[in-house]
Amino acid sequence: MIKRVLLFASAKETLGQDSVDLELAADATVADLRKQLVNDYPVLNDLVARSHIAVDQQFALDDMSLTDAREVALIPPVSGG
Amino acid sequence: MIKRVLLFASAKETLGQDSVDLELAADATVADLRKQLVNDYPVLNDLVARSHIAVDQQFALDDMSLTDAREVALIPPVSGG
Amino acid sequence: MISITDKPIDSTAVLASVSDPDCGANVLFVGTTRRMTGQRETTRLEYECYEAMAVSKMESLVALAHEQWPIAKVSIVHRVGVVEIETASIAVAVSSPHRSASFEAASWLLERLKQEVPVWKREIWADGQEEWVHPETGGLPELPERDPSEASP
Amino acid sequence: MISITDKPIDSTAVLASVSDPDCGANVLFVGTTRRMTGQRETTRLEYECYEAMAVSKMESLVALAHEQWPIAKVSIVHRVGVVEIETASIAVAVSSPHRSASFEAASWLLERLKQEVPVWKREIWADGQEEWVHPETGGLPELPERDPSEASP
Repeated sequence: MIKRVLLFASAKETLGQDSVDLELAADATVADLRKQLVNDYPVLNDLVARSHIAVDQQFALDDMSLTDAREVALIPPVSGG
Repeated sequence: MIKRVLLFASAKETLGQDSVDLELAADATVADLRKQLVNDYPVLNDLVARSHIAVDQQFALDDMSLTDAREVALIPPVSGG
Repeated sequence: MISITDKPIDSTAVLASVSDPDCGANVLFVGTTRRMTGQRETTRLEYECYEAMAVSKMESLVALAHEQWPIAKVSIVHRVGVVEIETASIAVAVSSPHRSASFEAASWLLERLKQEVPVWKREIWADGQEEWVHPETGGLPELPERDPSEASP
Repeated sequence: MISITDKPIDSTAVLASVSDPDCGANVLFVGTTRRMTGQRETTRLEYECYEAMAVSKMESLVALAHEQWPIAKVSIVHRVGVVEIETASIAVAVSSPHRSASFEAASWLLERLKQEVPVWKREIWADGQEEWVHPETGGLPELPERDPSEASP
């Protein structure tokens, strides 16, 4: 399956785009998505390790399945306020 | 000496005036003033017991001399804010 | 800005008065007349103060706050006279580089102000009763001067 | 009122939005762009957010605050885009019958918001450097969902 991952802040700036599409197995989990993201975009390696993955606007645990995920986002450490 | 005592809140309301003049000995202290105030205005007995005396706009201890006091006030428990 | 006023408090101006380019945190507290106290309804409050001493006491408290927290600016405005429901009787604003100092200092200032600044409120109840509020203190409260935390500013 | 805006924040309106006749305490926090961080000067900040999730997270935090404190109304407005020095990037307002709840809830909301609401700032320094701020967390931070204090609202 193809999953689009929304990018923000330095991830968006580094890649020059606000999302990337990843090719994942049909039963892929959040952990698999992390691996694929770093594999396809090695420049994000350090940032991904420090980031959360949000699935449908909720922080997701690494073992969560992405099969039913509608919206996936990479959430680097936040700095609002 | 005559010392004027400024009154506020329920003390002012009870006596219907915003100050009273007390006749005190030349070496009178805050404690003497309390006694004279209650003596002259027994209706203030309970309130005076619960009030501070301010001398020149500072809370004063009972043993403080009033000889040099320029402004004396009865400060019932406050309720600002 | 430390003042007593018989006009409506402009809380926007109070907040603006502590603005500072080197502060990222601005805390404003606005105390308003509350309608219900338990099941009892208030119609309005009326405040009176011993103005010279109130201003002097507020200045002392502000000086003490500056000793305790890295804050930049503090403003306190207290209203006197009639204060209707949902209307401000007091506004306290504090600015600081980081937010914990502003929150702590503002909270502390309110606490101390309510204990020792000579301002009194008269409560006018909806049931027709009226009374000056002189909180029970279990006898004469300890003099602030005896409090070791109150050093001379 | 919970919102993200690219316009200047009207903090007076944010405070007014929590006004309530049964509340005597109104706390407003306004976070502004600070010029100096130690000896280093900031020219401006630029904020970006993941809006749908940011709003959802703020709503969750407000629900959690209501569970923890007897507060009446809460408003949060976060600005995105360029925020100049001494200009507001966030306003949080809380009302409650008594003041400790408003102070505590507002302070707690800021704390949590800075940890888990997806908003990011880009710091433009006076020395010409620019950088997205991604605070060091010593590795992947614990997921908020694992925090037992975060019950479903």
